Amino acid sequence: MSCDAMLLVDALREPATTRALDANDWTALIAMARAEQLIGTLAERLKSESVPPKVAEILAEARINADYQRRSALWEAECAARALSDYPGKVVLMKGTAYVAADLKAGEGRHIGDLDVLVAREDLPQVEALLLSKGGWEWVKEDAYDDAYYRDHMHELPPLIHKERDRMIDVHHTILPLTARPSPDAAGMLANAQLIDSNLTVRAEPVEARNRSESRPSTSSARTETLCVLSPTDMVIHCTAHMIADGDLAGGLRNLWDFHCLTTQFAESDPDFWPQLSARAARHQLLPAVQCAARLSLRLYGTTIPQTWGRKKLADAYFVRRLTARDGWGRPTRKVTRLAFYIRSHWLRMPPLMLARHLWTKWRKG
Amino acid sequence: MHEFSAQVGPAAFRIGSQWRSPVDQLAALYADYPKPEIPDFSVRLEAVSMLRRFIRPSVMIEGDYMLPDAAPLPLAQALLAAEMGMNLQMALGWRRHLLLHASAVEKDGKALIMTGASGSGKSTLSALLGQSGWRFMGDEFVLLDLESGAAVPFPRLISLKNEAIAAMEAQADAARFGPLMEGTPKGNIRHLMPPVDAIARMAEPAKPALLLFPRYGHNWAVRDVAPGETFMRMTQASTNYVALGEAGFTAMTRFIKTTPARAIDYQSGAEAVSLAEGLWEQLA
Amino acid sequence: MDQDNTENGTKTGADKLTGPTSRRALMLGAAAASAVITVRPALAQTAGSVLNCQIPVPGPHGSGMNIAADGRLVAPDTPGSFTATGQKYTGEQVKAALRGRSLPGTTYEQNRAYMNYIRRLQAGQSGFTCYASLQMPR
Amino acid sequence: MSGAEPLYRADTTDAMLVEPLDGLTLIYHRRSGVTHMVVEPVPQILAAMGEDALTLDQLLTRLSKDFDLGDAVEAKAVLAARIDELVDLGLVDKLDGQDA
Repeated sequence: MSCDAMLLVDALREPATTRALDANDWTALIAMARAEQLIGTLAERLKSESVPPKVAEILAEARINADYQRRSALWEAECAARALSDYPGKVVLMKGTAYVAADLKAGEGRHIGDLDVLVAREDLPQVEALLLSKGGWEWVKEDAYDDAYYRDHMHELPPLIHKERDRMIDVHHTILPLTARPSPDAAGMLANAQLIDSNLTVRAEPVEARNRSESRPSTSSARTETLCVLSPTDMVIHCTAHMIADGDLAGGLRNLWDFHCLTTQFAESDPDFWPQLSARAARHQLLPAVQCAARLSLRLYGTTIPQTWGRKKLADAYFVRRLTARDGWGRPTRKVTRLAFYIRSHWLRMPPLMLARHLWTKWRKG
Repeated sequence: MHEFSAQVGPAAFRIGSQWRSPVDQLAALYADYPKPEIPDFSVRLEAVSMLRRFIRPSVMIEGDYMLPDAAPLPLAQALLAAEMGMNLQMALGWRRHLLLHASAVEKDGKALIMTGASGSGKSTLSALLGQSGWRFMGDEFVLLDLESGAAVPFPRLISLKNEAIAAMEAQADAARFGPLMEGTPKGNIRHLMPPVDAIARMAEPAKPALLLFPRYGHNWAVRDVAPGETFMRMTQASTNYVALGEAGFTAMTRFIKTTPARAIDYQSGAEAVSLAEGLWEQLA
Repeated sequence: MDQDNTENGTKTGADKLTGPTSRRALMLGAAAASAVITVRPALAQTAGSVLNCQIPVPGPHGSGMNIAADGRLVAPDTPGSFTATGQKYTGEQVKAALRGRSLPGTTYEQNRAYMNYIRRLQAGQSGFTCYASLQMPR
Repeated sequence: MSGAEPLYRADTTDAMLVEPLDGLTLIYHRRSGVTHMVVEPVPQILAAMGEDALTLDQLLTRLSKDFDLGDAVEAKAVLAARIDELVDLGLVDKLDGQDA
């Protein structure tokens, strides 16, 4: 039995590697894939592989569940669109919901949790008010500290939950905490965001802020096609920011799989994709992060990346150790590595004094 | 990690435990069940902390699918923890059938399905009927085939609570009982192995023929249940109805439309058995 | 068009060629009474949201009427029936009553009649949504 | 746009599975994956709407061909409430009105 999640990485990269697996390997692979929330993705990848009957049943089940998540995510987006139909600015879907709404490969079988949207920072109060009054969302928690913390330092509103549907929405105004050292150009991302029904093109043409009452498609009033997604380069940059420059790499294998699928698909449709990604990432102060993600994606998933980006860095090995820290029971392993990345994630988010204050307040509240 | 695995109906589980004793208990109680090659679900019984593995050991339930805020149980109740862990995998992860939180017994290829709140007696009733001429199909979940609508058995260990323990001790073979666990969050619990025949025939489905909503502790009564109420109650008794989408809707409406439903109130197990058998004669 | 056909309204209502004389009255209900119950995922239904609702006995559709032992609404002078004032019971009280406790302030027989009334609630009647939400198995 | 009345249009018929069940009607809405249990007059409203975009008054006229709606003012108020409910659930779309 393999001792870490390279088993899962191999199966995703090259489905044919699963032909050599015995019953114990399969058991481990399934437990890992569930723990990393990649079981639906694995099911899509192994669709045309011949697998043991029991595995076929498990993967078919994972597809049913992925369908359910996809349906719920799109519906949630549509409900948000309806609540925000009087808001004239762009509402940009992000992460999993965006991938399925735009019908991208990264969305196939993907686990989708909360709804994430991006809006202009100055419009947050208006968007918040519409979601609360028209949409039926409410605050998850009434807590002055957390509230003030979110509003002052984070890149999103405190989370809202829908009264009836029990689903959360995160409204972002940029892609990283305001305290983080890189400052991505959120206004630029919004400007380049594209309507979902326009085919995603790398050379994003800015879409005019729509006058919703006139440009709305005649077949429906508030379907997901009135929503936007980020331009291809920005979508990849957001995926990276989320993974490398912000998080503690929890869910890292899934985020890296998103990176792999997005870059591969976009580069196939536009040979200039990588240079544009490079330029765009530099503008958002995230080029080192994007290059790091690309190297990891090459190393784990065999992504084709520009040759000049592929030079190994010493730190990459630590990222790989962290990304694959999972045993055959789906348990997290490598506690020290995990802790190091956890501290790193807080370090990246906040200046040291604020980090100390944050941890102190959290600790006091127990 | 000590390991154990068993197949219950269509679902196979493996259980990993940091202690040996729960695995030994499980192995004894699941002796009649087949061993799977590849399990559908993994459940882990883990110490709350390194220290708590030895001092006042406390069992955390972990697994492929989990709910937040699960409370740990003392090691003496590890068997219950394992059962809860397996139930949770089914409730949260199973998508191959429409899953009903219900008990069931079979006769002549037809299934009597019983559902109700905790304490309604649906589990005890299925165990009692399983000792008196019916084939026991399961006391916790009934799985409806999405294509055919047939009820597929899930005959896991019968989980007897409080007064039901003595009632069944009077009826079943003493060798088929697990240890008595006192003072669990659900009161006293003792597991009972289903009859050998129930386990041997666990791949054999049955056509749903009668749905009962039993309620323990009330005067003898039988009430009609309107299909609308039945529908609402069954959707709330199914943890995967919504996730199954259209297939779930089709299976559920077919089940409601073709299966007569009654609510029954009863004061004793014997009363409930005769009520159920009377309605079966009349309706099934 | 006869009354028995009403449930097929979705499929046939618009196609029926019915003259003004045979038009039946459409049961419109009150503007404030919801005509829709939506099925929620069983696990997402937290105890908190379940226990905050209330059920009036009887609802506005039965005000001034008595409740028979089997829960039907009957004329106030019906023998063996119980008066009811539209008293509201919380989801928690009804849930306890479903488990065998009595609704607060009721006699044994009265409690059974009231509970039978609640069980008979139909979609669109005040309290039905609350009652439906109590049907969670655990 | 001042005098424009909103138009309503039900989701297409193949977007829903409809199952009458003893006086109630179950509706499975494919796009949302949500099941609704509805009572009269909801199924009748959806049937009358068909796939057309209608104002409230047009809907009222269609319904009154098949049904006795009683007091017209009261009927319109109830209908408006039901339609709002269906819009909230996503079974009916509210379209911007057109100046006729």
